[in-house]
Amino acid sequence: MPSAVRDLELDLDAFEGPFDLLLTLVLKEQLEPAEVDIAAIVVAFVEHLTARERIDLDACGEFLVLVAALLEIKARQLFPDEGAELAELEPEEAAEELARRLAEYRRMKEAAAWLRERLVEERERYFRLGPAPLAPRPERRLAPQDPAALALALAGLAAPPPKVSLSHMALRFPPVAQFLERFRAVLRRRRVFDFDGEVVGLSRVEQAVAFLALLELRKSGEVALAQAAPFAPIRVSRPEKERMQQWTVRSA
Amino acid sequence: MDRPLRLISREGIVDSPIDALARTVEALLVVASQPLTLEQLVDATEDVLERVETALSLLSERYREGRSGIVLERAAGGYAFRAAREAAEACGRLFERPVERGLSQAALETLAIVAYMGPVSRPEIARIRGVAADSTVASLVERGLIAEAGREAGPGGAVRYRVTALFERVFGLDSLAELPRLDDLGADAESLRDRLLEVAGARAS
Amino acid sequence: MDRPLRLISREGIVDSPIDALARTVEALLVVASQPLTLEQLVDATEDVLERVETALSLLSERYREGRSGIVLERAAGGYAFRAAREAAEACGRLFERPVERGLSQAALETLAIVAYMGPVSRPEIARIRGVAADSTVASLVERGLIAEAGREAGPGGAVRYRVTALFERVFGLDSLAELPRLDDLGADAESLRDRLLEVAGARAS
Repeated sequence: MPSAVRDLELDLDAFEGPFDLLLTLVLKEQLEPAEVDIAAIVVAFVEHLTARERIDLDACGEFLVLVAALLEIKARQLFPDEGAELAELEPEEAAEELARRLAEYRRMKEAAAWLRERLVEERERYFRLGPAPLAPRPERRLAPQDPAALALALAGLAAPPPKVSLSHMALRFPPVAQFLERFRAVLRRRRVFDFDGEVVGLSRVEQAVAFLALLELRKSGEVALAQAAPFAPIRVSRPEKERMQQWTVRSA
Repeated sequence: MDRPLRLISREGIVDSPIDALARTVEALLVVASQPLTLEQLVDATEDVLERVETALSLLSERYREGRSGIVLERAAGGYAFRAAREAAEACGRLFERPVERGLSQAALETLAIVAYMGPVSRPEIARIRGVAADSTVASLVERGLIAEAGREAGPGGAVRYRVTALFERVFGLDSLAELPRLDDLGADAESLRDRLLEVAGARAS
Repeated sequence: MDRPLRLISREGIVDSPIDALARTVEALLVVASQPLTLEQLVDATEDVLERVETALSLLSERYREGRSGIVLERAAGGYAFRAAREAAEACGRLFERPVERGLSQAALETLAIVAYMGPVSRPEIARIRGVAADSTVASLVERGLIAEAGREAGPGGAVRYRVTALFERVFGLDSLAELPRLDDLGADAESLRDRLLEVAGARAS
């Protein structure tokens, strides 16, 4: 069945091809999520929808799950641990905060580049690390100390750290590779299986990733897919002659 | 008269008091394990600041590139001896560079953050870099490039770090004030902010 | 002609190959933290033994008592620079550290852990503090405030540490029983340990 989401053709700066391939490449860490213009994907999808006679609710749902996943990955890469904090800000404040942090990181990257150059310039400078061979060994003396400082130090170590919200970490992505292996293993045992039967009980996100793995296997010609009717179970079998799709990836 | 001769005491040449002081400063510098500040030199020699400065300028004339294998340099806010650059190859055959060898990109970014923003905690470093900083920080501490500098205020505060004198020395800095200013990148934040607001506005309309 | 001048390269004075070699040897000696053997010097300079020996004799003429604050010494089968005897007093003042008024946060926390929970190993200290303990423990051992006290049970068990008599003296304690009580943190070392490890776990997550 052609899917309005999977086959959504994209033409972005960093990528050209169908949406599902983009997701696959991101999950396999072959494409930097930071490079992906998500707003452009949304625009492409909305245009795609309006070109059709009726609203495909299934496609909308699938798209939402997948694009949310993509956003999550991108956000997590850019601002780990910060989702909850930013969510409490007004949009303008959040934009300002985001911009400030991006600029800060970029500055630190430039500073790191300067330090690297400096190391190269300074590599001809050798100096002694540590004490001279025949130098006297100094003795360090300490003034009388208050034992209460020890108790205070331990009390500090026993104080619970401030709470960090982990709510934004709720979405966890199992690696695509995990499902690739799983489906290959099933196909070694059986010639045909139902996709739905294999992913029953998994979360929406896990199902989405499993589905990406399936598409990946079809692309590489390792499986053949068939569906008797819309909404019927997807049958996965060992491959016959399958049409290889022509996709291109443009580097950023 | 050639200046270095003034440092040499022997029969026939008058050993001026400043030469004796310069010899003492030489001695201090050759046994010190870190650059010595002017103040430390004044204290150890029990002499006056101006005379110690004169002695140092005599020594930097004698111990300079091209003239001597030992070079007097300003580093980390003090004075120290190092090998002349012409001897770098020979030094490379005998000495490792355990401090800076194999510094990763992650390590350099972390160093930059600690140098510019220190004292700074591991969670803050992680927030800026976007990845956990634990192993990178541990490796920089082990190399002696950064060191603990207390904890953040409040209960359960995280350990904070600063760069060390060794960092300044390895990167050839007399002080952190010699790090390049990054102010000019402030304009960047402006334009990014405008772009984000534009996107937010487009979405709302 | 005065010998030291032969080491000085500048306009008007010919820089003989042996002078260049002597400068390289100088450089190697000023970087070394151990005496260097003749063999090491030959290897590093990639020169021949006789010439390195000649360079060394030039250097021992230049760097000798009464003439220079830096003295070339044959020691423990190798060559090394040391301070001239005339600078002994100044060196003594440099290395005689002023009495330190306080301890760093890292040292204080580590001492507290060892005092209340000792004997305790480095990995355990690191777990509780949430940062590597190597350099802090090494420095406390060097200062005589903590000492080794056996190993953890089992093969390859980590070295454990306890506080020393010097520690008790510095903190004005007749025995560890006089340490301030920590009633609200745990009744005994065991429950204290559990509490600290629990908090450390929460901090790390």
